[in-house]
Amino acid sequence: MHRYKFILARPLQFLPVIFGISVITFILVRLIPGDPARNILGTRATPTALANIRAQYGLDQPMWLQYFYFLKNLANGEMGKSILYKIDVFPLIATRIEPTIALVLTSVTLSILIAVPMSAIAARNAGRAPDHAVRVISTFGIGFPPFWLGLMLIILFSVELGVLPVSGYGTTLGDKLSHLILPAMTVALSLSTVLTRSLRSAMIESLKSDVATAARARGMPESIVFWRHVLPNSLVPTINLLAVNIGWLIGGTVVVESVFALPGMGQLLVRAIFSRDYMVVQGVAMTFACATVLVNFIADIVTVAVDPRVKL
Amino acid sequence: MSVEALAPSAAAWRHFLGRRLTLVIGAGMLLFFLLLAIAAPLVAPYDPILQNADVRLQSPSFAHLFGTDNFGRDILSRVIWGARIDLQIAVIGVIFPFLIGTTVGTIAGFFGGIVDAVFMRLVDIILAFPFLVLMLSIIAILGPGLGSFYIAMALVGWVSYARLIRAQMLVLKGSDYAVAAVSLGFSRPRIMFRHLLPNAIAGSIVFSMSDATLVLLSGAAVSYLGLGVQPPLAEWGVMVAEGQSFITTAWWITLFPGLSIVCLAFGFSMLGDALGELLGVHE
Amino acid sequence: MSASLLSVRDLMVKVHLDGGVRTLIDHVSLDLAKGETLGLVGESGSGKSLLCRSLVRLLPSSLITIEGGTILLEGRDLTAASDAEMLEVRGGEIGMIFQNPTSHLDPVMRIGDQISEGIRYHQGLTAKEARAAAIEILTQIGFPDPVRQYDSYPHEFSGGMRQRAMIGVALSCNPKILIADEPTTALDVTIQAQILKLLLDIRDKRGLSIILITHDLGIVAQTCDRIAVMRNGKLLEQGPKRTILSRPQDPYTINLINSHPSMPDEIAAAVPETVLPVSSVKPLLEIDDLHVRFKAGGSLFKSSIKTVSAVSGVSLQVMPGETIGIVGESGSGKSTLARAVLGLTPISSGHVSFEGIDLAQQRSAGLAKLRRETAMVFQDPYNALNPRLTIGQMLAEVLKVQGKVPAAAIPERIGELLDLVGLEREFVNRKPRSMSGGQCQRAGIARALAVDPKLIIADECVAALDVTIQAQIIAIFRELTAKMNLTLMFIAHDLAIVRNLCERVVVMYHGEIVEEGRSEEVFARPKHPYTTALIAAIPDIDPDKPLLSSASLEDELQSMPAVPVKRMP
Amino acid sequence: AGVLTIGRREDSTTFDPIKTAQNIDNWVFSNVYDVLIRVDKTGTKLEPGLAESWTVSDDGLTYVFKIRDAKFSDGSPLTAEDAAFSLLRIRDDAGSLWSDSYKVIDTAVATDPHTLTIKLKNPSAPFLSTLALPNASVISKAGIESMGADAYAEKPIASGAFVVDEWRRGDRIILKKNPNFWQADRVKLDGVEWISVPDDNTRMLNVQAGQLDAAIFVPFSRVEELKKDAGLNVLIDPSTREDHLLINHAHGDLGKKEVRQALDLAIDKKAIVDAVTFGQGAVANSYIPKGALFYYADNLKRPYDPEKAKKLLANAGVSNLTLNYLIRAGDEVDEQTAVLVQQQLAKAGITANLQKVDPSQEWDMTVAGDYDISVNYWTNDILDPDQKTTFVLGHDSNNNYMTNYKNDAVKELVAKARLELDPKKREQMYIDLQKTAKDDVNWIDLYYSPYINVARKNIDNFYQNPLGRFFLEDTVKN
Ligand SMILES: Nc1ncnc2c1ncn2[C@@H]1O[C@H](COP(=O)(O)OP(=O)(O)OP(=O)(O)O)[C@@H](O)[C@H]1O
Ligand SMILES: Nc1ncnc2c1ncn2[C@@H]1O[C@H](COP(=O)(O)OP(=O)(O)OP(=O)(O)O)[C@@H](O)[C@H]1O
Ligand SMILES: [Mg+2]
Ligand SMILES: [Mg+2]
Repeated sequence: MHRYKFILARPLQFLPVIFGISVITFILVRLIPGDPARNILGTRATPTALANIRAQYGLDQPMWLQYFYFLKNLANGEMGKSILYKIDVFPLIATRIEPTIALVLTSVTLSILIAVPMSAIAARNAGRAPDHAVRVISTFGIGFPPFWLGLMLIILFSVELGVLPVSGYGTTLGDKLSHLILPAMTVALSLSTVLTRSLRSAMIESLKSDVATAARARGMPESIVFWRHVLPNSLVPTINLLAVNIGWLIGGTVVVESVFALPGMGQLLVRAIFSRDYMVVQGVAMTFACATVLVNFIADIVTVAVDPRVKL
Repeated sequence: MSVEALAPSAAAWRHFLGRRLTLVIGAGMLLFFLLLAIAAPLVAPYDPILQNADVRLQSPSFAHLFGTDNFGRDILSRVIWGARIDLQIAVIGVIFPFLIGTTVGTIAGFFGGIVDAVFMRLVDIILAFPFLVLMLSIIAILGPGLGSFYIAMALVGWVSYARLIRAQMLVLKGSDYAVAAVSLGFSRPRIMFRHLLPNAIAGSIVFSMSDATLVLLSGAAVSYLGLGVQPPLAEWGVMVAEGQSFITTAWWITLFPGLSIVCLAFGFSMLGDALGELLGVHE
Repeated sequence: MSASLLSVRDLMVKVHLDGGVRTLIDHVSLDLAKGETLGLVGESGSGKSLLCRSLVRLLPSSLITIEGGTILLEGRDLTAASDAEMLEVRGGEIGMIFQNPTSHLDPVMRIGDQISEGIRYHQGLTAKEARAAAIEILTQIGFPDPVRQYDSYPHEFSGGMRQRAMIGVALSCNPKILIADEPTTALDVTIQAQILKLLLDIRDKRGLSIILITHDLGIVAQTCDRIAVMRNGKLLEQGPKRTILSRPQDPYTINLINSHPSMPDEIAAAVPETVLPVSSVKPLLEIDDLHVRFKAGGSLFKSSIKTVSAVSGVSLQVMPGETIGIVGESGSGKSTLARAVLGLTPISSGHVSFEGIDLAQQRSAGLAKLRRETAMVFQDPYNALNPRLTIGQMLAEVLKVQGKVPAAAIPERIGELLDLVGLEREFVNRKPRSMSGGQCQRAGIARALAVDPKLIIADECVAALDVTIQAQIIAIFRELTAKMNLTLMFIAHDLAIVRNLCERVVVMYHGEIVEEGRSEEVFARPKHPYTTALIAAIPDIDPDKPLLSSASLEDELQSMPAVPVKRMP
Repeated sequence: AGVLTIGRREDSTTFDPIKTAQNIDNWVFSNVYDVLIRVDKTGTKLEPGLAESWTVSDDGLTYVFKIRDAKFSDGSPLTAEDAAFSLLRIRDDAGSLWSDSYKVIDTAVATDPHTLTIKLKNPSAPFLSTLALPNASVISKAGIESMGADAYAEKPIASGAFVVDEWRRGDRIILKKNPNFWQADRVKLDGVEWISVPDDNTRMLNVQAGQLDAAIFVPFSRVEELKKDAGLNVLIDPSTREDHLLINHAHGDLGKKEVRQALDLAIDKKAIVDAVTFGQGAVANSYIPKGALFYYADNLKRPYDPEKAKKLLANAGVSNLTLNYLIRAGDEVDEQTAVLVQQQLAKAGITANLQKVDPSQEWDMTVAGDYDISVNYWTNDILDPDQKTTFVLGHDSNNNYMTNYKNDAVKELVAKARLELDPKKREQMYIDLQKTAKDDVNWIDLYYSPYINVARKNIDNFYQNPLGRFFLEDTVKN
């Protein structure tokens, strides 16, 4: 099983990435003009109140010292205290992480469920009407801004048809799923088109490949050629594309989260950025980064599992 | 092999259409928007920022083909003027990442070793870095507006190109003609940029077409968060975002700019497909 | 032939392109009897593969269609058969072995499954029965450990084993006719001999009919009953092997036979020893105990980083004006040696000096000199040329960078170079994609000559070409060395070519030089058993000299690993 | 009976009343905590809360409160001790955002369990009003000491109409009826859920689809449409919100009174009310909001007159006035106003360059005086005008609300008005202040706007007083 040996080695490569991200976020958020203390005090800010807050969160310390404390906290498994919410960042993130993960997972599943049949139809009819239809639909899926699409879905499915909840997140599993369908669909409508395009061209390529010819030459009917040879051989490039997109998705769910009022990390992040809640921005960025790294790691494992030739 | 000078058969004709049609549609669409952008002052029926309290929120009519918004501004005129900004967003938002990514990818792929390792870790970091944090931070640091948006796109967008080009370079630098170029005593920059890069770049060119769409959508997302272009400029993403308040009462405010984004995206993706076929690239 | 199993009449295949219609197969008629082996020869692009693909209606593109003629398989016309019927014919009646097993085997499916897939589909067996049957086939085609190898993936096999697996896949459906499309082109001679022998064995055991496509007349001479010669989509002539070989009718066939490298070549024998290695002359190139090692695999957690010794302890002296051949099987380190000599691959230890300058000690000076005075011709003509540059641009660039010719004279010089390699002047504006392999190879040689070098290293520069073109290229080299006092290192794994061209031969095996000497001597009295095996494995065009005749050779092959090429970590 | 679900933009940040200054928190506090003194429904009068009654000494320095029999949600009695503790905590705690407002308290002691005695350092007319601030809510001393401030801030022990049952951060706060509330029989609802739905459209659609009972922050643009929905009631309650255009007096010509007056004349407030608030607002003529204590209805209204504005500018010797107009990004109303004002100013020959920046930074830039003009708004926390007046005209720490407005006579009057205990005299002082401010154009009053909420037809008595307090104890879900 030494093809999977990279599983052991890879985490070491993550460290510099995570470290780099911690430095960049730390510096970046502090470069943003705007003062967290003034922000939470609002119009009633007085100099003493400002000084009070700054002292409480160590914002009056020099930058390097703040970073040092940040690392020290991190080593203790803490990420500091939110200025806005006045609680520790870790538990705060913990309360917000589930909806985001659930959204990403549902969206990805939905995208795959849409992309595979769509691309199969397109590839097997390459150059003919169904192929063109898939292409046009794809462009529509990717061309409309998600917040607009989301609203249209709400109006259609929740207000007009009344079959799905408008927004929010439930408590029971079934409830959660029904709340996730529309947001996931919004994401999937654009994500699946990216996947479809990639899968389609891989499949077309693969349908013309020697592997497919060889299978036909031994009398395999087109369906076997497709599902047993063409599809598996088309997956590898798409897996990587999917991984990159999931990474992108993890960091970019905010629009969908806010349209559908999902209490996830994206919303937390945006509010934290707008109120200069440094610790929370750092915490969320690090969490997103770790998740992205993890997704890529999983994609690598899947790639190795799908394609026996790949060595990492 | 006798070449029979025949009128193209049905099969060949179909093939021609299948292949060139995408090119014609794609290039045609982009050309249309380009002309629209250039001729905006001539073709737009009204001043795009002129407010007119008398005609607020009017549905499409002959006077205002696409209706008016809550200030009584003509949507059609705003869509036409918007083409200027959105084309600019798509082009500039892609060109800088393209140039940076291509250069980095070429260097990393060609030199390999420590240079490559450093650049690729950087790529990893940026890929793992939540795009939104970067985007919002940069916009917050530099102030909302197109400049900040372009800078943010350039800082993030280059990684896709760098990865594409690097992968190609890794393959190409081992190719016989690269070794041949070394053996002929060509300098490194010459080998990199004259011999390898032109062969490596096709995939990136094709990708840049779909990237243009992504850039447009990122712009729209930024507008949704209220950090889009400075008012009262007309930009499609901002128009859709602003028109949201009227989505159930005045659908035309969002629909037309929205459709414009879709059409532009469609043009880019068609052109991308066509280029892909012409250049022999598969995504 | 009496009972014709397959009978093709007036087959027409055309391609519809933007510009018009081209005929690819032009009124071809053929017959194949039961148990017969038909050799289909012809130059590249003559339509051999297309003809065979038409038989099973697997044309490479929807633009290529069968436009006339009949294909009768046991009386049934395949051109009129339904798609469903064709599914039965493919694999079940006619099996295909493809030239390039690497691309035709599914890389993500186990070898055994690829074989049993056909069995299950055509014979309706259960998964378990099919597995047993597949293992049986694996045994038949000479896999030493079929039960284990059933679960291997193609990339875990050597080229030879992959080709065997490909044969296994074709056999899985138990066909009556086997079409083998250049099944050995990618393999080196020793392996080629094994595969051909396997095919013949299977034919005898199963009573198969075989259509063997090749451009090597030697192979045909050794294996076939009848020969058909194709050119430009037309069947030039066909008939029993001996008739064709001894009394060819068509001028093309005559040319083909005459240019076969196994034919003793008068000119080669007549080559006068132009430069006598007099002791006073200093060697142009001196290689002393050269080692090149590559890292193979190895990771953070693997303590032992394995290395592959591609070249181990090679010492060689090359005199000015000499033509030296380097032979050896695939993977024996020939290319690596060439690249190391030219400073294109780092040297692990040892010395290379060119005209007295040691590359290790005076690296920059040495490299600068090498770049100006040596040139290399690459194995793969297409990949060695930048696809984006025209031949003219390419040559102009070399001339400009080298700076030996004044800028004004460059166009003139380009013309001369093209003349020299026998390309017409209009090729200045052509790009590699629009040129044939032979033309590309000539362009590659022209590029090497543009450097105006003292030493040219030609790395297997004819391996990918068909014999007629091979002969032309060798003629060019012969002319050039004679005219320009060039020193030539000619790398090949094909001894026959080297025998024709070179004065001196160096035989490499596993990175070492196992034998070295004057050509006639080495060929007449090979000392090392490996050299003997190499020579014996050349398929002779004389059908009476049977393939792999000597029993001792069989032993020799057995004692060697099937394919020593890839030493996987 | 039933649980009322209310959609709002954002989730709360904390339940520790002294650690927040955001409406989003305060509006929930009002129904979870109780205060000593409440503001009535009209937002103009104080009424007893936990303090049943109170007396003020003649020198205005000593206040004695009689604390009523009330209990905390855990059943423990609420005493004067708790009240004293709460006031001292907001004054002294390091985490308190409000300490400055309560520095006037010298001592606060529980003379007995039902008597709270407060001594002030100096007389203060607005003092009683500040006790109505939700941030000065009475918290359980025993509770916070045993739980610790952090846990308390998560799920407080309080004495309001409802108790925090569950807080799903980012999503909703679930409140249930507090049986120990001293007015428990007044409460009809079983519970309340404050649900965060950031997107305006989604929030409205939720109510329209019947998935929420009510929603607050209805955009102006949606009012007409929602009114047409037979299932909904659009609730327009007066507020103390006043939108104004800040002018940076320290920047060049803006220091000249004529120039500021010209600006005021050049801005058509009615047009803004029409286009931006869709007629929901009312043109403002004073910094004190209409309906609030001491509002001077007859204050000068400068009519829209771009020509006169031009003349004024010419008289002041100012030509080609170019202004940097700072806008808060993401605030739709702000952006719309800017677009409109820009066009209006242009008519008077004034160029406004719009500069949109992120809200937090906008705030910083305004404080730093890094702007020429910028729209801002204020909502009163307490009913007394002193707080706002001090910030805006009293030469307080923020340079008169970032305008750098300087008028020493005004400054003195503000200080005097704070100490004046006679309501009649006080009113006259504030009228004078309003007149002077208008004449000086400390800023430009734009419009007053109401709170706009929406509720389904089966919801009764869902309203806000002008200070933002929801009276959920009276709300009924049928
Ligand atoms: N997909 C295609 N489209 C157009 N022309 C094609 C296509 N495939 C093959 N041809 C043409 O058909 C002719 C016959 O090709 P074929 O592959 O049969 O040659 P071959 O004799 O097998 O050559 P080789 O020895 O190189 O394999 C060639 O001229 C080739 O250019
Ligand atoms: N870059 C490399 N990294 C690792 N191993 C290599 C590399 N290049 C060559 N090798 C190994 O070195 C050995 C010699 O290779 P080389 O290419 O010199 O053989 P060759 O004699 O030219 O073979 P062929 O006839 O197939 O061209 C082979 O085992 C090969 O796998
Ligand atoms: Mg062929
Ligand atoms: Mg080689």
